[in-house]
Amino acid sequence: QTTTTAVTFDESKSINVYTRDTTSGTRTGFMEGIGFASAATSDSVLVQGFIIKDNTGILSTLAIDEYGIGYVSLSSVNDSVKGLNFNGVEPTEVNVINDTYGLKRPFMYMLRQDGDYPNDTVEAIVKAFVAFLSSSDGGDIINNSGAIALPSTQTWDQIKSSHTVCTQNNAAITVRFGGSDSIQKVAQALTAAFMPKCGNFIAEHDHTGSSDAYKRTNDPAIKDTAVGKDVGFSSRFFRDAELNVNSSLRGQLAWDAIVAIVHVNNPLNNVTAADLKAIYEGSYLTWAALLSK
Amino acid sequence: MSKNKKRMIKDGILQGITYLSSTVSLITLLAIVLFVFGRGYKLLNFDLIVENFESQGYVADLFDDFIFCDCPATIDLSDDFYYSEKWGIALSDGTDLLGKNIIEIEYIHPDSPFKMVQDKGIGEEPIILRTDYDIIRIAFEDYPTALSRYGAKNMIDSLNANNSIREIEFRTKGGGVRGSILTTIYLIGMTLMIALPIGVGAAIYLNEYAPINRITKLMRSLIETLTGVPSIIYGLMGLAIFVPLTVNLTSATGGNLISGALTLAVILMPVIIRTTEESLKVVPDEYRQASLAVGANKTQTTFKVVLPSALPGILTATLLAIGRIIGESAALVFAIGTSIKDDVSLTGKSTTLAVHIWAMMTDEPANIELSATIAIIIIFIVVILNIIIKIISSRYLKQKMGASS
Amino acid sequence: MNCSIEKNIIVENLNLYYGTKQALFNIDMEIPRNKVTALIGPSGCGKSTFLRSINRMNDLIPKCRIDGSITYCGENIYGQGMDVIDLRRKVGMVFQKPNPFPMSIFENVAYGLRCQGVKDKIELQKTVKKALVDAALYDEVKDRLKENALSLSGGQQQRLCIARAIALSPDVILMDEPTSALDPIATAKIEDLINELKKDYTIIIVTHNMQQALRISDFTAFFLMGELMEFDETSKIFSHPKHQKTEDYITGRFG
Amino acid sequence: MNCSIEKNIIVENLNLYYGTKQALFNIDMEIPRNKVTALIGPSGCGKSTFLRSINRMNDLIPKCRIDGSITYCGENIYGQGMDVIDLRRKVGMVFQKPNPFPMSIFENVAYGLRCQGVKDKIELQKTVKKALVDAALYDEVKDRLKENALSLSGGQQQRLCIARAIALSPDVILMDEPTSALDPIATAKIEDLINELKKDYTIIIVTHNMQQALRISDFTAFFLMGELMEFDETSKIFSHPKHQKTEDYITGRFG
Amino acid sequence: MPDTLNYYQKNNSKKGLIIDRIAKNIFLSMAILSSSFIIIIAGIILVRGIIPFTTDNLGIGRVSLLRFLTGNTWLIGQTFASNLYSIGFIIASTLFITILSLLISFPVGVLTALFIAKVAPPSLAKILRTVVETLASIPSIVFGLFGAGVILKIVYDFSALIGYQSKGGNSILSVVIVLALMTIPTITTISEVAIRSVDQSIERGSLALGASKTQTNFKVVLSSAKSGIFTAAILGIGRSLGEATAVSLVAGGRRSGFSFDLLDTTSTLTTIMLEGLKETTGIDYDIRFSVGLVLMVVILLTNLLLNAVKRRVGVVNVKE
Amino acid sequence: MTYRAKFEQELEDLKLELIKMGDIVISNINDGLKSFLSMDITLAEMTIKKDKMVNDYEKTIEKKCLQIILKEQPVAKDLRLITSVLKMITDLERIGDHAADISKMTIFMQKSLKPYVIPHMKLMTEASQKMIKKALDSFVKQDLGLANAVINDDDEVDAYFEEIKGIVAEAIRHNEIDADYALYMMMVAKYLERISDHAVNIGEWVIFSVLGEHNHNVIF
Amino acid sequence: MTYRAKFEQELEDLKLELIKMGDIVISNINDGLKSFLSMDITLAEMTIKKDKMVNDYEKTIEKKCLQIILKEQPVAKDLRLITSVLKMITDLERIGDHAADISKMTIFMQKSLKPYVIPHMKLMTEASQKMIKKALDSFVKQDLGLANAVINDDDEVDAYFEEIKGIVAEAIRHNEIDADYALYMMMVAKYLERISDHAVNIGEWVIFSVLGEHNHNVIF
Repeated sequence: QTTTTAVTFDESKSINVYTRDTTSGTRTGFMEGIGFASAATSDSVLVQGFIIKDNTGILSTLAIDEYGIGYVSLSSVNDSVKGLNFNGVEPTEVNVINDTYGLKRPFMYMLRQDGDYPNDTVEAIVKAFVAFLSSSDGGDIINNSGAIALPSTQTWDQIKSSHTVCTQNNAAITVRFGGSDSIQKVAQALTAAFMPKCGNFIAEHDHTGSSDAYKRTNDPAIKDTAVGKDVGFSSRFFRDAELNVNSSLRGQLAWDAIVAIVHVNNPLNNVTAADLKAIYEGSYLTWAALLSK
Repeated sequence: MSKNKKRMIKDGILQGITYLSSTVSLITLLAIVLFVFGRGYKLLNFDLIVENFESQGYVADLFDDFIFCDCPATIDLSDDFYYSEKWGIALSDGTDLLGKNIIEIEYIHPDSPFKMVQDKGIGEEPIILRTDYDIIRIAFEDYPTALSRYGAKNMIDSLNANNSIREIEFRTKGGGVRGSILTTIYLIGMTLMIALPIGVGAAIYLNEYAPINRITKLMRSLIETLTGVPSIIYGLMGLAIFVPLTVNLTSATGGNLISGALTLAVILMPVIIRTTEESLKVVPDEYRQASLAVGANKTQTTFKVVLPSALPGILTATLLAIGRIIGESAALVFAIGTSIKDDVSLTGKSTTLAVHIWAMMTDEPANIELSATIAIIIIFIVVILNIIIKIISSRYLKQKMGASS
Repeated sequence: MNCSIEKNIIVENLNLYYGTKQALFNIDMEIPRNKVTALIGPSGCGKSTFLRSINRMNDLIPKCRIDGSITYCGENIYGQGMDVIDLRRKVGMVFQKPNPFPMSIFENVAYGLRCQGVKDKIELQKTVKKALVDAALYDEVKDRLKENALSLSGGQQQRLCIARAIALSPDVILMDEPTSALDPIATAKIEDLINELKKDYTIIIVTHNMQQALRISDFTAFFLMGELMEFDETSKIFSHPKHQKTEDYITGRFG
Repeated sequence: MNCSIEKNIIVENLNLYYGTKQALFNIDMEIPRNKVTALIGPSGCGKSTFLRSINRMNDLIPKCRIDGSITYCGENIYGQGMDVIDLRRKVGMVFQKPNPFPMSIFENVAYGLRCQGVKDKIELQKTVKKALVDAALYDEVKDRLKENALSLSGGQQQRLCIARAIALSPDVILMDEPTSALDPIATAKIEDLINELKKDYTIIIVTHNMQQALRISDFTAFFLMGELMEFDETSKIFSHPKHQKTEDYITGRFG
Repeated sequence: MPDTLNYYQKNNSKKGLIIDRIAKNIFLSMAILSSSFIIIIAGIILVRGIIPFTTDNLGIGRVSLLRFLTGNTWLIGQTFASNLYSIGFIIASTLFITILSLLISFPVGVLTALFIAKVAPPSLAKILRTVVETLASIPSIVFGLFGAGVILKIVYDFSALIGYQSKGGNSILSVVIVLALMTIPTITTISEVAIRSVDQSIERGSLALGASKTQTNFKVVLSSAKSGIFTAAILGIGRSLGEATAVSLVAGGRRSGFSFDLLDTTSTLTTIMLEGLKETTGIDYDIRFSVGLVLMVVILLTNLLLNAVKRRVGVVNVKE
Repeated sequence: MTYRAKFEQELEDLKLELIKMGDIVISNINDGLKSFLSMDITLAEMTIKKDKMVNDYEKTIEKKCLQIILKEQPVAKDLRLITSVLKMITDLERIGDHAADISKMTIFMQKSLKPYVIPHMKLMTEASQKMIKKALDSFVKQDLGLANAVINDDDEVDAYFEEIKGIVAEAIRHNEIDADYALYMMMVAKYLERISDHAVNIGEWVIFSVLGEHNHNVIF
Repeated sequence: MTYRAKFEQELEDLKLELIKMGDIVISNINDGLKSFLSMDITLAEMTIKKDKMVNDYEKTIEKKCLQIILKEQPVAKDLRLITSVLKMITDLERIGDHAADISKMTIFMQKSLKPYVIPHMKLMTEASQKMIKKALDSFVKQDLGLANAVINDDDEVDAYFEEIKGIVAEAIRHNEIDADYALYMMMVAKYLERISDHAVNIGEWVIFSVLGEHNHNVIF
């Protein structure tokens, strides 16, 4: 297959640049990762004629468009497209964990202020959940969901004794999770795994975007409304405006690698951050410009 | 005669064009159905409809006094299955209804230590591990956890490499659309309860009572304009009016079934009004005059003569409305939300089938297969509805012709 | 509304307007009791409009306004205290196109009674039967009272409509070209029926067919352009019309 | 289809079925040229069905099947080589309800010609004018040929429909109760028109109205239950009918 | 018996009139309720939609209405940090797309309707009618799925064939095709009703004049049904203008520049609204209401225009 | 089943009135001749008065016929029937006139004149009366044979007339009779002959009402 | 504007035929009397033959009237007109018969008889003819005054008859006249008197056709 594709690929074609829209955490992670942070929230710095698609759209279009380039999170990459090495490093979990693969974004969580929960049990469960996140059992679940867990040493079994709330029946307790929808899958898997471990509490997921991680847990205007959350997730580092929360109430639970992808026919295998920036800002307009380099 | 021939050719061409045009619809439907089936047939099974979306997760441990099985399987196992004689369990790779890779339990030997495991949750009850569960992970002491994403072979290998396990996490199959179906049904019922009386009432007013003046004309055009409003804007309206309204009046905390039903009711209003009005218009004026002329009052006339005659039309309106409810997504995303729920309550969030698709499509990564599968279900329901409409109207026609003799 | 025998329908200086358009001009007329009065005239002459003003079916037409009075049983039917529904019960109506309701034959006749609140089954059955007998329809339908009325032939349907009106024991029956949709045989039956009915009812009939007016009516009113040109005994109208216009109309010449 | 003057419409042993139901039985008839032939009979007697079989309008009814032959200009119109469209051009038709197309008066009359492929403007205008003149409508509409035909009165619409048929210079004009929807004055005009037209056309007219048949027709055919009971000169039919059934029907008695 | 009747009559008719009045008022209130929703919707959209133009948007500054309506870049600057919003080019492309899709769907839809109502043998018509009705009730999201999965590929391959490098098929053409496919059933269903309700007598009149079936269909039936057909077109346009999800999957999210290149990416008013709607506050959220407002105005104006045309076309059609 | 019940009734009534009219006419002929032969002026005056009734009947029947034509638009045999009635009553009325004429002659005649009895006169009268009866009978029964018989019977009456004429001429020649009386006698005979002619007319109208033929000419 | 053009035409035709019939009848009376007075058998025979034409006219007009009644359902004055025509032709035909009767008398009379000239006969004939003309004229013009004049003119004719009767009786008494001839003469006079009676009838039918009254009885 590769031989035939090499023949059909026409380097003189211009590069079709696919991107997510400015509300996407993936876009922020990607743009920041390639050193083009201004493009995270602005379309106007991007190359002319870029194409905005959602995650699915980028994947499905790049299965069609031989001359396109886009990016998705590592967990979404499948055989229909070709994932590119970044700065020479292959996008694999191992490489993410050992920090050699540089194009990644963090999965963050944020909690409410202590004592600002609907009740103490909820607070206790939330605390236990955070502890679970850093356990190897939590890590297993994160990895199983396609993200890359941070290294951990302890199992839940080892720390559960300090969370007595989990020994009681919590079936009547609802804990509200929200924030980034990129993390929803992971978060759901985590709560699903944690529920039987902690008295079968009920996890209610309502993920609306990274910026809601802060807003719905700590923004005084919103946190106590119906959309208030007990745990908020963010698929990017918290911004300055969001950092007025005590550091003990926020943290990272995982990494999510972002992979630049091209059509399977594309001879390109490796890109650098500079390449990608050049493509996205419009310095390279054709594949020849990139490949001939 | 050549004039005739010329005309025949012209006629033939024109007629050909109509044939051609109608094939467009046919091809489109075929293509869509093929596409949807092609993508979704794999997941199409009865489980999908009856299963919960949320799976019930379990964490368990082996009983302390377990004994290795060390036994060959008592039945023939498929080549795709991985069997551990040591543990007496066979696993295989599969995908769940959401299209994710999972490890399915295919066979447990009666003597297997996995036959019965000990719940690690609050109770320490024994749980019988059944073949319709799938395993998320098996953790060991000082050995990499076997995760479902690494596949069944890896898990069997890990098991074989260990003599004990720390915990096993498994779950019931999830991903079913039972909850969404339920929501859809609830929503249909509630929406119709709200929209039908109001819509039919408004149609009755406009057709039977309204004076011919500018106000009536205005009302009509206002309702007419409602038809042209994109559903996304209805959604915004639902979010801005009905959600706060229901949150204030009920125990709801956000988008909920009631606000969804209210929003849909508004969307359906023009459809119901127009269809009803059309069927009212068809009711011959003679009936009204005849009724009034025998001294019936207007209300009696409306309810005893006009409405029964317009019933098939109203029924058609209802079924059209049901079709629209089933198909609506954009508005409901805002009015009910996109959380897929198994326990449907009037004041809670949940999704209809169409929103379920939407939710699946906006997942990362999108689950096109399941979306397609649900689309199949929707198309199926829609076809059934259309058939019912046909049957009703033809039945009614027969009745009207007085075929009873 | 108790109606003494001597009183008739008295129309005095009736003017009727549709919006700004005047449709009837200064109609004065006394309609005799238990006679057949035919209203004739060219299309659009106002004869149907006039007929409908007698049981206030014109009320249904928006912007229809009336001047003058129609006195029925001593009461002005356009007066304040007039109960329209009551009036319509006493002044029945049969329309051009047979318009049975899409229900059973029995229910069609019982409809008016039910609307009056009659619930007693035996009473209903008795009244329905009598009405059907009086409308000369009973023998033809007695075995299929439960069948849909729409399965009847046109002529039967029209007689059913007459039965429906009769069932309320009205005083006056208005007929708006009741046979124009029927074939000659069905028409003959209806005409025979009208001849029977006039013993008990005051009948006012609009007809396009002058021979029909001749055959069945005792009095004839000729309308032209909203005016009552002439009103007299039928035989007089058709032998010695007073107005040239009447003569031109009845002899088939015009204008 | 070139039609020599001597030949008529000859109906031989015609049987017509709707599905399994036979609607016409063994009709034999020779319809004379340039005369008005009226078809009368009670509702459902088959007269309209017969009329429609002459220009094959019955073709439009599914499951309608025909036995026997109708020979027009020496050709069996149900034969193999018959061009139905040509036939309908030569055998025009006017319907019960005036049915002008929702276009201008001019276009209504020009329609058939345009369908024939006539494009020459002057020719169109000439033919349209002539047709309107012949249909005694030209004077009434000449100033508003561009107006919608639906703005005409019922009688005018019907004459327009006749003009529409005439424009194709047909040979035969079939009329299916052409005046049953019209008032007496409009009816009289149409009847006068028919009297004029019969000089140039063979006219076959279905009518409910026996007096109309008497007034305008030269020959009358009486149909009963799908059979042709009697066919003779109109004056004979109405003075000395041969069959008791005919007599009963024309004298208003029946059965 | 007459006595009982009189009794009922006295009581019931008076009661009946009161019931009449009550019933009328109930129905009236329902009609008022139904007709008031559009005002409510318009009100909300208006109130929210004018915020970006009337407030300083938390310090970012007011959005210029003129620039908003005429400019050709959606957003210059950063999300949540700029007031330089413009949708002029989007309005243009939206209208362009709508017209193009109507150019396809209208003839195809009407001819299909004609085929079903008049041309096809009854059994085939029945099947096709079911097909069309089914198509009409397929959720737009499924059309979106289909568009993304099939039409994009077709358009991409097609443009490759003609030597044009399309952007993965994301293009005006794809949008037009998807919209056309979606509106065909709408137009067909309504047109078919209109065509079927054409008085048979008119049709027979034409046939009796020696017009062929086809001539009758095209010259008389269609022109008699034109009012209904026009309604179909209006509804079709409405559906085109209002469709969001399906379009967004094939549009390509163009952010700047008027472009009427069929194979270039595009945006419509609805797709721009759909993006980023998860945000709940701030100018970037409110501006979408402004877009919604524009969309409603566009729909309203189109309707007014088309209705005016319909009235004119509906009266007479004269060719001489 | 029969429809147009009212119409049928009207036709029956018409026939009945015609018979009644005929009866009066016949009795008037009788009385007229009796008054002449017996020179009974009182009877003559009564007969003349009774002729008014005949005239009234004529008007009534005429009126009814016209009303039926007006209202019921009769065709075929119904129209023939009414037309023939319309014609027959003219004949009947004329017969009545003749009966009155005979009576008038009784009055005009001077009492002084000597009667000259001819038995044929009585026979002739009887024959005429029979003809009228037969004619009306044939109408009610619509019996062609009877109607034709009436027409043939005319010869008998004509023969009587010739005989009487001969007898009277002879009598004049022999001066056996007053010239005046002879003239009167002749005129009475002529009246009777006329009466039989009218009876023939009635018979002919009966034939018309059945066949539509009048004097062998098809007129309807 | 006038509709029912055909009907109008038919009515006009009908009137025309009636006039034609009347013309023939009048000329027949003339010829009849002439033949009688001059004993011109050839003329008499011709006149009798011409009476056939009158009969034919009667049938034709009768037929037409019935056709019009059948086809056009006339009402009001139209119906009166046709009815009166239907009646008038009977009178005209009868007049024609009398003209023929007079001619027949010429033939029956033996040539041997000696004519007895009475100038009144001629005058009477002229008066009768005038009456007929006037009557028909009044019909065409629908002129009541003229019609009434006809009725009054009858007295003149009657007076002639009485005079003739007196003269003839006197002549018989004085044996100035053959008895046979006298009888014939009287009969001719009677015929003429009858003719004028029929003319009166026609006048009366004209009055009917205008007023619907016949002999002061409203019959339509």
